[in-house]
Amino acid sequence: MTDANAAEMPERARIDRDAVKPRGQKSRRRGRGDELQVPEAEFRSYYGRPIIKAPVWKNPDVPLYLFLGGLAATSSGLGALGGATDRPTLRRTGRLAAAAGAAGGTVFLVHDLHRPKRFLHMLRVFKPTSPLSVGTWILSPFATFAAATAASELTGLFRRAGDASGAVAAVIGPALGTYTAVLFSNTAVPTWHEAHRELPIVFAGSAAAAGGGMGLVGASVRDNVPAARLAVAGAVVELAAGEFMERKLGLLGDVYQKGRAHTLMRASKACLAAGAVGAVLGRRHRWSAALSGLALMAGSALTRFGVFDAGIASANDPAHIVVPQRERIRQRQATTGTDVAPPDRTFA
Amino acid sequence: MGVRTWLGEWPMFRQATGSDPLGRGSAVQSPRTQALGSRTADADEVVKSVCPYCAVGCGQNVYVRDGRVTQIEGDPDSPVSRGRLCPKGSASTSLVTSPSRVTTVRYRRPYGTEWEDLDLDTALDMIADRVIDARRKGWQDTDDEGRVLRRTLGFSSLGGATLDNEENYLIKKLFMALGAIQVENQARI
Amino acid sequence: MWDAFSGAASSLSGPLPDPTTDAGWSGDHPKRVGFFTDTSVCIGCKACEVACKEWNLVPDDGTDASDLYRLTGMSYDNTGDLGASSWRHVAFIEDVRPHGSATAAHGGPPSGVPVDSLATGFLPSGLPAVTDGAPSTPTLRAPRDAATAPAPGETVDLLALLPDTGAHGQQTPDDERDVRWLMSSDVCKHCTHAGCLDVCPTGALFRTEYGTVVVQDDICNGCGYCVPSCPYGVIDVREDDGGAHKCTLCYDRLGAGMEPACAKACPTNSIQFGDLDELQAAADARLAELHGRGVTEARLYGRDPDDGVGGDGAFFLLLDEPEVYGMPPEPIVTTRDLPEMWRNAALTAVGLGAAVVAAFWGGRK
Amino acid sequence: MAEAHPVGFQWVMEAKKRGATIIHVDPRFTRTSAVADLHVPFRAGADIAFLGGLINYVLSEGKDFREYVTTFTNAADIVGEDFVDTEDMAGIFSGYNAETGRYDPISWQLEGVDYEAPAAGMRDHWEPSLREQSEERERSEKREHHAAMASDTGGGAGDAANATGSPKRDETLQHPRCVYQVLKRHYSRYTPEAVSQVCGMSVAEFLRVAQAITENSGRERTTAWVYSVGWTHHSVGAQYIRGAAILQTLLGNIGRPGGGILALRGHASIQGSTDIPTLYDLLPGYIPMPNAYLHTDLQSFLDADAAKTGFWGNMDTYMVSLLKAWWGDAATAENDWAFDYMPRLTGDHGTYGIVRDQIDKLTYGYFVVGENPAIGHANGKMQRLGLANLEWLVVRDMQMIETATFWKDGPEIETEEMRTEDIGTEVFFLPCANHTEKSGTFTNTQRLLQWRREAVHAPGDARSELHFYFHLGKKIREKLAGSTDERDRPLLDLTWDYPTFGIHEEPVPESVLGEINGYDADGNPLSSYTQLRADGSTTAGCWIYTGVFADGVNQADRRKPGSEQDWVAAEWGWAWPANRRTLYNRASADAQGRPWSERKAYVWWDAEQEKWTGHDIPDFEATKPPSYVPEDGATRQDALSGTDAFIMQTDGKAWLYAPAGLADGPMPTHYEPVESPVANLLHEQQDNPALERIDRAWNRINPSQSEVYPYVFLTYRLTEHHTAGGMSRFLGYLSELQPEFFCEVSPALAAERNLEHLGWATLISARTAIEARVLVTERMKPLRIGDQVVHQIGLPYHWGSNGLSTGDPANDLLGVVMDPNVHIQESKVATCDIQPGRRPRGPALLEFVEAYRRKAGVEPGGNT
Repeated sequence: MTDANAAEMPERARIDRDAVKPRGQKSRRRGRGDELQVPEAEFRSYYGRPIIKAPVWKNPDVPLYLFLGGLAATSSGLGALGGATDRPTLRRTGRLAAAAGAAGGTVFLVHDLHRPKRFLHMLRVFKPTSPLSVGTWILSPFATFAAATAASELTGLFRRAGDASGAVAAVIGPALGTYTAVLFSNTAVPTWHEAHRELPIVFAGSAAAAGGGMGLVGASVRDNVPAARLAVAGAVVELAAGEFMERKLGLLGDVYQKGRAHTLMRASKACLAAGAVGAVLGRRHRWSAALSGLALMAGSALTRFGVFDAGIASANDPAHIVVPQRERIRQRQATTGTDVAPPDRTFA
Repeated sequence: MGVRTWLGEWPMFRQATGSDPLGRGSAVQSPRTQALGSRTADADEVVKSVCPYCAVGCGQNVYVRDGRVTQIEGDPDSPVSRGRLCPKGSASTSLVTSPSRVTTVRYRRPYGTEWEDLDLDTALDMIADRVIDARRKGWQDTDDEGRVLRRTLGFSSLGGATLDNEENYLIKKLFMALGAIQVENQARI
Repeated sequence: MWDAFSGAASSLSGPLPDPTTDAGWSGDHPKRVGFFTDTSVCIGCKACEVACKEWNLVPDDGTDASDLYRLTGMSYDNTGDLGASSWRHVAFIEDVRPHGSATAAHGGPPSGVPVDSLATGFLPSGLPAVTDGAPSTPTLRAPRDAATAPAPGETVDLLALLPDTGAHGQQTPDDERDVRWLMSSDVCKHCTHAGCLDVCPTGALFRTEYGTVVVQDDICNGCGYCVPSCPYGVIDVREDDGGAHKCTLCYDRLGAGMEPACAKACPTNSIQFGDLDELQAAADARLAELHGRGVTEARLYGRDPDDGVGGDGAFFLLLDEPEVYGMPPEPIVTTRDLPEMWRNAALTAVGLGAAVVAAFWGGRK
Repeated sequence: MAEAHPVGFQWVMEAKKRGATIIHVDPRFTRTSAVADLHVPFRAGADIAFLGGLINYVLSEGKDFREYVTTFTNAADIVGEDFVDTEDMAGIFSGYNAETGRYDPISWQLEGVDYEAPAAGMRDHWEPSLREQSEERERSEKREHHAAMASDTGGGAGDAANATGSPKRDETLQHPRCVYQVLKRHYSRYTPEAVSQVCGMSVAEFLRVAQAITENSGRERTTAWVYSVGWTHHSVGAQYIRGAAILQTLLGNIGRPGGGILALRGHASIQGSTDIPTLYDLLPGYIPMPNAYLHTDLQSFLDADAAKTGFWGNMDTYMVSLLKAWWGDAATAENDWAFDYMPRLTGDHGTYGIVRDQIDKLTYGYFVVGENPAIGHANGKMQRLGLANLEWLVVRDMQMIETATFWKDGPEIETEEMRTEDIGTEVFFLPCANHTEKSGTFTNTQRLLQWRREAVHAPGDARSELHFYFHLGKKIREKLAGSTDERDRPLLDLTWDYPTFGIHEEPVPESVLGEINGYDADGNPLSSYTQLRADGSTTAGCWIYTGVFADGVNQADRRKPGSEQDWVAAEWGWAWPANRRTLYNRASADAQGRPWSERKAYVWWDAEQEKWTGHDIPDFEATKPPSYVPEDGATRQDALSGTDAFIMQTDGKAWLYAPAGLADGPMPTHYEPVESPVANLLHEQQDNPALERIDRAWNRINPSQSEVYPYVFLTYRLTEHHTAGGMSRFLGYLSELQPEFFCEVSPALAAERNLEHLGWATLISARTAIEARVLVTERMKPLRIGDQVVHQIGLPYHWGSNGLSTGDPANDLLGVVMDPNVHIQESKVATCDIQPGRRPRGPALLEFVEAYRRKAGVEPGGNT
């Protein structure tokens, strides 16, 4: 017997549907049209309820933080190198975007806290086991240097110092762009955790697309080549890595095939593809470049929202926990030749 | 607070200098946590009691601080219960400190639509008058055949299974003296 | 600090004999304590839930007021799961099996009485032989007219539904199935490798000198990272105060030499508290005893120090698969893969930096 | 037991751990079933068929503990020739009067026994003057009084009190009319197949139980039976217990460790409120209330109700000591120890009779103390109608319970049967102190008195009952002071001068317990009821509690930790009588006083010291040797031999056959519940021919085997709540655990009635209709009864309109029919219909219920 076998246990199957209180949904009971993601494989569960707790991270705070962090990460590099290669509009755009992204990201990060007044408690410790702690120690100096650089850029004061701090921010930037992948994968959320090899690449691509996209929006046609290159490369990487991730996830990838995550990811892919094509074809025109940049940024942001939503859905699906773990047990037993399957499983 | 003290209490400093580099335990313990103690440790008194719910008669320890019950839990000494309590017994603290508990006299006059306040002594006096009146109205000296009854059917009482033996005793004694035979409790329900 | 991180792989996963010392407590710290919850003697009374709330002043559960006093329909479980305001959760599983598959723990025959002899072996003298207790097939009365049958839902006009004669009795008893009612009091596992603790960016979550994992409410800033990092779905953030909350194994009571409130209240000693090594020995003995009695479905969960979380400080004797109780069958602490994640992220960061640089390759076009 | 007494259940789990077999026989699969070795589902109300089947199994297989049976029971007694069994009378015993609906038990008597005065339950026959009374009402009242004597709430004095002479015996148990053979014949039709048909369990399940209990009874092993109101809430309830008593006596499981028939009582001191009875028919210590017809003076009272032999032979000392405790110096030998101060009974004044009188405005005032009848009692409408027709009502509670607010928000307000403005009842709600705010004793379910100490002061106007009744009494006495009216003498002469303490002048509870314990002439606390005298030199407010203040020490406050004592734990609290933990424990030793086995040694005769000794305090005269044979004409306990272990009985024997004391037959017989979906398959007589009814418009009864009310329902408690909810529905931590009223139905019934899990269902009886959430569960099983399928519906009864967790009261669905012995209602089984959806609101509900009644052919209902 399995709980998924509705024919055998009609009333329990009904409980499965009704009793779940998935996070992120207002209504207490799921409607008929919003069935649990019960996979093909049979599995048992406790009334179909989630086994792990879905993140309590706020939406849109956290996806936006991820997006802004990515944006800032690559923008800082574009700003620094734009300055070094005499691309003033790219420099300016990059520096301001890095600072704004870092500042905005920090605001969202603090707002996401359920006790925001205690943000500074983050600075009590440095814990390498905690991506959020590490991230805090990445974001804090980055934001500081990026802000200083932007201040210099805006005021025109302390240019040399501004350049130096911009360079430091640019060096830190990539870490800011990829650590967020660890933030997600270092959880028990199956769809996130099992993507821990691909997710940094997806997020790096997304960061590149966002930063590059921003560059396309802000920089002049004269200055926007690196931005376009970065954006297109980012979009391609993001699309490819994302596709690879979804496939490799197998059963766990089903959250990208349905529901809101599916919609978001489809929109993201469309934006990225359109933006990339636009950037290649329309870079030379200010408006088309800007539009392409916006599309790329939107694509990047939508990826973050999509991945976020996929994680929520994955956490709420007990099959995501039970089926892979059962499979792991089965495989281990197959290899070790031991059968410790409890005798009651056969007829239970 | 001196800088050294401040620094010494900064967990990150303790991480770096102490035995807990990953900041998992001793380094990150807060002063408040360090000072944490049991709520019952500072009780003025631990009073021996018995659970008021079912008839198993589980032993309870009632912890009192400043004249208030701060915790009730099982009495491990009790050979009946060995310190254990069921969910109801475990909710005893809530029972005795319930915010919805009524602690003043409420009065509803005949045909009234709302509760009114009433002084306890006045209430007792009014009830005494009503008892005397109902006793008189329901009095029977003899039955039709002249057999002695010396009783009243004017009023009755229900309850006792949740009360103390001493309380039941006073109820029964008083009602018998009043000639009121209609005394009943949950034991017949 | 990095050395400890990268060098001591055992402090992220795998067996770890003394997580307390690993967390920086000096060698003379108390022995690691925990819970052994023997669900084979659990009667589902929920004293643990109430005793826990009374002691820890945990509020009534429920995410909003309308939720508080509603049935869930999950047997007698109206708590649902562990959470910020439910640090103990008693699961109720109504399990139905084909008749005859029962074992001793499942309402089977009293020990020493073979089922076969009960069914056919004994007959009081002078009685005709009986081989089956089932009486003759019930007489079915006229079935109810389907057209007049009420539809499910909140019908108010019940006058129209006055029963026709013989409206009942059409359903036959189902003698072919046995019922088993499993109950289990779930709690925070106080993992050897605690995901919640390791991901906490503030140090609010920490390992105590007793080897338990506790949230310091004065530190927690409600970042919520611990919530999805728990492979068991234990810890959660409470909406009203924004803090993360879970079982403390009554940290405040331990210091005073008291056992945790739930274990103390538990009427049948299903929840046992003590030094972890002693509990493990007791659990092994109990398992052997049950297996000896033919309760072959008994198994320990969270007992094995080689498991994905390095063994639990609170472990269980279960009578079915863990997932039936709402627990993951084989959880692995997420931080086991953290070194690889950091490597991947670092490499990707380098790649990202390189990509930014490469974007400027070739100068102006 | 795991459901309603979880902490007590730890001892069952301990026993299981040591290898005991746990069997749970219950219509529902409960938390107890979940950990039992065997759950036997069966039909509510079929218990006597089941118990009778076990008795038949024991007797037909010769599995009884023969030496125990011949030593300690009346198995060898010869039943008189006049007795006709149900076997030969279509399910009715001899002596039944169809016109009056009651039994004349004279034909049930044993051969060779002369009766010089009537025993309880037989007075109708023996009182010529009473027999001449022909008015129906009076006869009925008398019968009710006699029946009350046999109450399981009472059951002490008066049970066949006055048999003299020895019955003829056949120690070989072969005489066709000896009790053993009579019993065997009576139960011969209770075959495993019959049990299976009536109860709905399989033959295999039944035999499994039969085998388990017989294999686990005897010298080396014992079996215990545990019951609660699942056995008492029936129209044949007293006979259920009798059935278990017969079985346990046959198996030698009474008076022995690990044996017994254990009543699990449901309230902290419900045992105490029976011992010191707030019950109309008893005086403290199970002394019957004086009856106007029988008791003109103390002597006639003792003649009628005190036994000549056995310990009830000392009832004169108990009674005089009680009268001295109450009226002190005003009770003198000259005035018959103030016996005439006592009011007299003439009939049933049980709670349902009282409520009937309230509705008829025959009684005016009502104190409701720590009870919530509007929710907790059967037929809630009847209860609330009673409340609404009072002049005044005093409710003492901690929370605003439904009984106090019926005039405002009761169900009858919603249906517009009553209007608040029309209800004349004056209501006083007085807050009361809780268990931590007063000192006193509870008596638990094992007769153990435990003293609680006051921890804090009660808040606001909250006071203890001790305070309230003491000061109410004082006030009334003040108001009547100087009265010359004879009727006020008992009140003014009453000993009512307890010392007080504190600003609220709280009576000192120890002083009350001291009075209950009793004093000698010098004012020293007595140590044993054997010290009581009938000459006025001693006092005792409740003779069975004498000894609780032995040596001037509050024995109930003893708290020597269990870990520092043996398993009997005799130094924790104090158990009545005389701190004995197991009653009739003389039976734990054989005729010679040797333990039946080493394993089961409990109390035994120490030949060297020439006294009884053991783990417990022997429930026997300490120095009476096993060889003691009474002289002819001996009285009181001296008339009992050294093997007469059942010392409260006139013959010292455990009764397999009860020649007196019960209003509905000498042996338990299976009758269907009044509301049953099936015909009685064992006897022609459908239901208890002697049961009691209240035939009123507000108490309509569903016809038996009605197609309109086709389903059985039963009411019960959940672990998470307490009775009518006053102590649980108002607490968040408990309410959230069982937040809504629900009904439990099987998947088959759900399919039959289109009930949806978690949806609403409406349940309908001839009384009313209520709504509940539906829990569809495999734990409820349809049963085959004969050729029918019977569906059972489970209804926890905790809910009402007040508190945090609310719902319709399940008890509103019940009608009231009563057991004739104890006037307890049949609330553990009744019939109803169930339909999906919510019930009609307002006056439509009344129409709806009336339409059902019409369809079922029930007389119209109403409020009068």
